[in-house]
Amino acid sequence: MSEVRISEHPIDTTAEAAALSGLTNAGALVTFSGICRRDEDGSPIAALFLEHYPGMAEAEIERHVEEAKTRWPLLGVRVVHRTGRIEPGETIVFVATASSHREAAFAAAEFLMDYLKTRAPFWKKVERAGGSADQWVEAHDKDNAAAARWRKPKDAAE
Amino acid sequence: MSEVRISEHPIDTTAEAAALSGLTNAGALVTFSGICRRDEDGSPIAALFLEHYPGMAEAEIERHVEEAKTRWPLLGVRVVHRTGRIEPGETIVFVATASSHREAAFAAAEFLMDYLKTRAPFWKKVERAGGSADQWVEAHDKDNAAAARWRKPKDAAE
Amino acid sequence: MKVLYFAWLRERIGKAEEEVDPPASVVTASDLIEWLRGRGEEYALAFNNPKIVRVAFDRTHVQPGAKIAGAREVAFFPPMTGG
Amino acid sequence: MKVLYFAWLRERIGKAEEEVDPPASVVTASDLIEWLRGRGEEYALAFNNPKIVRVAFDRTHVQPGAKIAGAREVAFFPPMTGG
Repeated sequence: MSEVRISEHPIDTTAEAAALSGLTNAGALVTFSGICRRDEDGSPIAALFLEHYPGMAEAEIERHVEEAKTRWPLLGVRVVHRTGRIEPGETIVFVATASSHREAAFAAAEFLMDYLKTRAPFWKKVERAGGSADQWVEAHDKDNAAAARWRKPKDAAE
Repeated sequence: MSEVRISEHPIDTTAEAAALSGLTNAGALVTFSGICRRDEDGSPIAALFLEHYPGMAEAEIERHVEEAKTRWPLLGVRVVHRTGRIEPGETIVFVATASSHREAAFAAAEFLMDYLKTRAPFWKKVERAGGSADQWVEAHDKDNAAAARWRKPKDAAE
Repeated sequence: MKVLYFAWLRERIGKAEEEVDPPASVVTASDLIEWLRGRGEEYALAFNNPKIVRVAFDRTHVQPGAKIAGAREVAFFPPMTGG
Repeated sequence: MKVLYFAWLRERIGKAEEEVDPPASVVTASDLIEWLRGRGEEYALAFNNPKIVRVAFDRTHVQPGAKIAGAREVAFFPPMTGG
């Protein structure tokens, strides 16, 4: 049981987690919420604007959900990514994984987040408080390093 | 900001997570729910009964929460452990960690769960469906192995 | 062939998508970038550092050396920053 | 000295806690287990495999060789299975 959703509307993390909690025999449920911070690089922000590639974003996330399901014994996965204007304190992305085993639920949630950060076609723009020019967020090397740890030998050339 | 609670009452995971979500500048919120399964070792169960050592259980968890806060830059931690009779589908334990960084939030939640499993004075008894005798759950070697990976060189003799 | 631009590539070029008809000498994604750079200042600015531009053919990530042959939708975008 | 028993140790011994007054020759946690084993069949059964029994002094985990001196509350319990 898995669901991937991209939406401009605020994410109701309670309802999303509840959708997985009825699962037969899931002993472990891990959730991750990525939340819009009040500061970015040390200065306050008014909002983030999330752009995405419709069609490819869903497909790319679904592909990684399937990959996670082949790697770990998962009973349920849910990924919701918000787009558009997002204010500090609001949820940008929500990932939930359910399994009989906590190790699997934790690993799959981390794997999905690492891939979302580096492979899913979304781009963040920062709207600064005080009216200075908007800025596109730069990709972080540490996110690429985090994603690389899941790479299998056959992907090494990639 | 951290809170540790042991209670006989059902855990309201929504309210517990919400208590951390208002945190200043936490970009990452990880939650873990340990849920009573319908089966244990392949046969159905009617309920689990959780016994604990009052006083020591709280102190031991709080000690590990403090340890987690020295290891990772955490903005908030919440641990709630239920005791008494717990039926399938109900939450046994809930851990939430908030940080600016997802790596810290994930690592701290896993660390706390590994320690709860092996060092916090709680014991599970299985009440079988169909009236056969209750059985104490045996400790799992793999839980000890999971906890050992967090051990620092100075603890090696422990 | 339909070409899409995202994020600051879209902003610099001034459009989100367009139809293009490159000559037969344009074989790979890199070739297409070079060809687009010659279309005007806004393209030259958008592609001034081709190494950091990511490419997808028909909604699948590809390397710059990948052959375009058969692709109906080519997308160019900066390194991703979602999640 | 107050002694507490948990889980199947409590069930086998038939009580959750008691006051005991061991002789001076009982120095360590292991010594106390040996001494308790001599108090009756229920203790012998509870401590029939002393290696797997865990010990806490005043609500802190200790090793079997730890000295009791000064401890007001000694607890015995099986390996923990919480979380």
